[in-house]
Amino acid sequence: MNSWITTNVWLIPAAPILAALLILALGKAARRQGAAYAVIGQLVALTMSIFAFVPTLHSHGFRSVQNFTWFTFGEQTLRIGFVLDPLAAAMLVMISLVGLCIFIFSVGYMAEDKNFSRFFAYLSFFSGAMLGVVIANSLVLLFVFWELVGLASYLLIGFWIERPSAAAAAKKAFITMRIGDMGFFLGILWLYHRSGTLLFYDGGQGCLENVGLLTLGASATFIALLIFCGAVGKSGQFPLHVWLPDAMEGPTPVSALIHAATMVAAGVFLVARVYPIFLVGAINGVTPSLTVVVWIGVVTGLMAALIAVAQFDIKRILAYSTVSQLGLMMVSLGVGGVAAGIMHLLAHGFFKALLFLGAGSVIHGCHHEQDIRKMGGLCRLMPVTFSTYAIGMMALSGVPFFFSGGWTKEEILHATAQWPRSHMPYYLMLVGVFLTALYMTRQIIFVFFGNRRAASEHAHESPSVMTLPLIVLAVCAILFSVVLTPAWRWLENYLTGHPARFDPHLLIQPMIIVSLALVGAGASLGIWMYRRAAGSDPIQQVQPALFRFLENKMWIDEIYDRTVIALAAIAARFSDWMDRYVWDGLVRGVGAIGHFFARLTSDADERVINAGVDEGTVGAHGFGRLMSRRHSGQIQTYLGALALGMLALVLLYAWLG
Amino acid sequence: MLSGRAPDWVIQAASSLLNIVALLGVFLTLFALISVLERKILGRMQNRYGPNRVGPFGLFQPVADGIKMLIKEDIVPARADKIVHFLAPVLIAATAILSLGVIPYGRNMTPFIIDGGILFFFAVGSTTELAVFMAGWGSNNKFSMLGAMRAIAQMISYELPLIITVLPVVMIVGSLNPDKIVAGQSNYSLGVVPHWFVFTPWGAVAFVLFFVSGLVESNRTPFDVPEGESEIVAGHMTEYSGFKYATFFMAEYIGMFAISGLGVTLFLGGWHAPIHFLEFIPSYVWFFVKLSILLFVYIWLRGTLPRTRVDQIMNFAWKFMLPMAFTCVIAAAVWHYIGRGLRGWLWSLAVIAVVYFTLSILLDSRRKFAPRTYRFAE
Amino acid sequence: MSTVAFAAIAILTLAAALAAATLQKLMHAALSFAVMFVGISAFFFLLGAEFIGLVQIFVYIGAVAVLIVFTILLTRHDAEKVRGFNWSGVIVAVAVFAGLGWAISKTKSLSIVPQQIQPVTVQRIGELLMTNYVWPLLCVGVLLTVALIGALILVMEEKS
Amino acid sequence: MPTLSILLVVSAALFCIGLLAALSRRHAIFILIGIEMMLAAANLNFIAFWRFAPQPAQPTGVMVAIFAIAIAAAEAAVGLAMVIAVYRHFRTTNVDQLDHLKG
Repeated sequence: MNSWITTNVWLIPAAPILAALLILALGKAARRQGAAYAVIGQLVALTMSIFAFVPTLHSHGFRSVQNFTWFTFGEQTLRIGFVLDPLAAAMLVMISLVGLCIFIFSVGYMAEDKNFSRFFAYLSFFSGAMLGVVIANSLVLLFVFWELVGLASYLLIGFWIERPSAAAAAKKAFITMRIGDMGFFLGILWLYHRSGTLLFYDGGQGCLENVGLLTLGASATFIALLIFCGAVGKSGQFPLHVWLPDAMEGPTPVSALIHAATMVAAGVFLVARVYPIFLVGAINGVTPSLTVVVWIGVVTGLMAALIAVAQFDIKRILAYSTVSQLGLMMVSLGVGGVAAGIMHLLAHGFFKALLFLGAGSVIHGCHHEQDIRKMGGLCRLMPVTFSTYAIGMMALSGVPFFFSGGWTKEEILHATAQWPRSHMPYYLMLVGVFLTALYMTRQIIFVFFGNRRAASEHAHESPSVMTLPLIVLAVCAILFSVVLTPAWRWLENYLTGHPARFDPHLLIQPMIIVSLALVGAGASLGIWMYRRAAGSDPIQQVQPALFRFLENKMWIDEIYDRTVIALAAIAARFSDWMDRYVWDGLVRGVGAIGHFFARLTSDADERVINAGVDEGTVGAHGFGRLMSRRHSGQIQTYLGALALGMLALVLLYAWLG
Repeated sequence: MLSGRAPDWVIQAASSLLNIVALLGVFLTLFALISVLERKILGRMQNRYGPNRVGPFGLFQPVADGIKMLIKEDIVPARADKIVHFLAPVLIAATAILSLGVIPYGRNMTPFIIDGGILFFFAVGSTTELAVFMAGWGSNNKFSMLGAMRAIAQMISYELPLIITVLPVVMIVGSLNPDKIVAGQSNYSLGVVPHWFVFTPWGAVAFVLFFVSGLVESNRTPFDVPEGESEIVAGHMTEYSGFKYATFFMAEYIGMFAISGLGVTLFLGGWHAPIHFLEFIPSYVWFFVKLSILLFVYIWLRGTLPRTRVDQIMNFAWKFMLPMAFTCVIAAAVWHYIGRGLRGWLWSLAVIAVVYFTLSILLDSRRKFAPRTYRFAE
Repeated sequence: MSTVAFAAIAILTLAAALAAATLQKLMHAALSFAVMFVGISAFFFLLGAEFIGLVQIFVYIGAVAVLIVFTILLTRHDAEKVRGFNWSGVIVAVAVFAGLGWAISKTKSLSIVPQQIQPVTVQRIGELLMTNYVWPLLCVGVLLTVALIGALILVMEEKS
Repeated sequence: MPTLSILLVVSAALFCIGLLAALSRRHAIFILIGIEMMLAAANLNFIAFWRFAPQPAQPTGVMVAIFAIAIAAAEAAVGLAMVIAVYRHFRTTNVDQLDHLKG
């Protein structure tokens, strides 16, 4: 069974994609069946993922590669393949498990939607594409799935296509990601040009193995940065993060699937997957490309955390927190903590999906109200949602010891502190931790405590089909911390390929005090500041200018509007102007010349050779008739002409040869 | 003798002529015999005597019939296309006789040895359709034309299953050569069970399908719609009389012999004996015994079954025969790849059974073949 | 022998072809067309390509000729009415023939006699079809399916 | 056995007769008949070139002929279907009257 799945790992993404095709084939009416097929497809994927996960446990540094030739052109062969290693296996299990929870949640959340089955088809399609990204053993195959993920996210974000804002958000997401993908694609081409292969692992010949890496040389930096462009686009890093908050226009399960567990993680995953390219020519674990990754991550993390403090939309806060957390992961990857970054990615997948689904439950309960100022006092009305949400919030804030997010955040901070080049990222990250605790406390106080406000008057707890996934994810978010503790670095060792040992002395480390203090400070400040806030924000009253700056997302969208988009508009207007005046003028000029000659001829005709006019027109008319007869519309005439043409050709060849 | 001296082409021509003469002699005699036997057997089945006036047991009846046909007036309709009207019976008889040429009648007794003999058989056989059409069109008669159209429609429809049921045999033997196909069935298990293809599941089904398609191809009851006298007089033969009619009649019988002979070759082990120690009996005897049994079944069916309806015939061909024929191909492949043993036998039986039952459920014969309802006639 | 056979077949084929091209009655032309294919098959037999000859008879006489005849029948109201002959076509055809004939006679390397040859067996053709020519075979399969469906759709009754 | 050039002349003659049928006759079916003749002439050339090639030769000519026959059959089916469709639509098969492409 084990070896069977390791050699047929492609079956895992195939199951949801098959389900998607089946649902689309069944059509709109088959609502119940559609959902059932989607859930079954995901269940099959999860089962197979677990089966695939098992053999990677047995031997450390396990890697199973299945390569085959896609097509051959001339001397070149393009080979693609699938890989199963700890990184892929862990991602597979996380994606399919979180995906399954989200699927089940969606059954309840989308119950009244008229395009219910289409939604599940898209979800399945998305899930399959994402699973494909994880197991691809070739940049080109990864790129294909990557683009499929992009397409699926476009379809899902714009699922409520009748809303103009959703359509715009989908378009924005798609175009923004394309910008990053353009860089990614150039990176692929460059890599292929240098190394001649796009396979990651190929028995020592792959582009991530020694032979391949040696051929890269100095261009590795640029290739790495170009590939990183793709990751920036997909993971919502600065400066391409603008699509991610807007993408909240999609249904909440979509937000959970795309923005928590899977798609945005793809960027981080990509960097981790091609990490050897980033490491080419490293001195002390530092390369120019990794430095770029670190600073992009820091800027993104801090900026998003700041913006999150001033948002009122429950999902937007989570979206910015996602951006911020992804920045954190990027920093981790950049400073060399690959395992820590991936661990945080996995943990984040669980608790962020939990938070999004919790938010979905709240929105569902509040009759599709998303403004946290209108909620409040929900903790009595929605106890299950509240308790699971609180677990997610604490995991996200990084409360240590019991919650998975705490340990992984600790690991990342630890790795950042040891970065040889600068300590600045570490301090900035600490600020980020503080802000995270602050805005999560703010959100939870607004939503669940205080007086009931407009939207929460008639709130109700969600059905069990929605709360059950929440409970599962909450349990995961807590239990996951067991394999993350510094005392028993099981997951880290699993990912890096070392045997794990248990050492209880490492459980408490000095640095944990710092983050404990910061989280405590953030949370306390939050409670102190917002406890009396009734539908308005204290910062807004004290510092209206700063708040507006943050509320409007630092005016980045506006800056883009004024710069990039304005530039494009100017270019378009310029082209239009060129077309309208220059080219059109040219054409008109030529026309005028023609007109002039025509006038000349006409004058000459009328005045000079008036006598010859009759003769001339008769001749022209006759010639026209002759030509027109050639164009008789009759097939045989054409055929005859064809035969004569062939005859001419034959004679020509016979004469030449 | 002179054969050592004679030029090659003389020998070739002589042997070809000899072949042709032998073929014609044997099969024309058989035709005469069968035509009277059929009448006698049908008579038995219908509880009456058959022809018994001419000669001993009426055996000279065909001679009398022949003389009658020969001296009958040859009527050609005034508006008929004379040339086509004349050529049709010639062509139909010629093709029927030609297709006899590639069947191995016994050990080293194949008249024309052609590498693609089976293909030759069908290539020549397909010409029959054109001849039937010529007969129908050349007569310039509505009934002739309708009959010809019916005949061609059903012949084309059943040519597909006919040829596709031959495919598995060709696949298994790996040759289109009839001699090699017979050689492929020459072994015996334990000396008593011959390795004929009819004893494999796919072979049995293919044989039944082949036989039914053969019935249609030779326009025999229950598929004699093209010449159903209650509907369209005598189909494409309406305007033929005298010897031309006799030629059609003969061509039909010879076509029947040819298709039965091919069936014997493909599925019933050709000229091999059913039990190993009986091989001492001359091989052509076995061939003709098997052929006679098949011919008897033809006659038996004619005496038993009523005529089918046109739409039923067509539905049956496209909805049942064709899928089953394809199933035979797949079942033969399964049989081959599982190792031609008992396991392969059972697996290919399973394949056929699954398809058969699926088809029966899908077609839901009870509904399709329910008593006819009349919309206007009541 | 074979020169005689060749001449006989050539005369038969060309005569049948000419008849198919010029006979007034469409049905007669179609039947001459079938005869012409018998002649071409005979050529193939003579040249040692038995299989092609048989396939030619099978496809052209068994299928294409019947199809043509059916089409004539289905458009019969017109078949007798549409007559006439386009003499310019004759000029083109003769000119093409003259050009081709001149090119053939001018090429010296063509006046060769064939060597002894092993006739190409059905088995060899089958092996080639399943190995070297498997993609063309698949493509032809798809093409025939498409042609079948396309022809059916074309002749379906127009909804008015 | 005749030489290759005679065979080619025969096939050229066949081709030209096909051309004649396709060019001169008014009935649409004749065009199809002519095209089939031309294809058959081409097939004859394939086989002839294969037969006269230096031995031993790959049976490429035979294979091409097989595919040509298959494609010609498809062409005939579609072409005749078109004739019927055209007849239904315009009530004529006279190609002189089918000149909707007239410029």
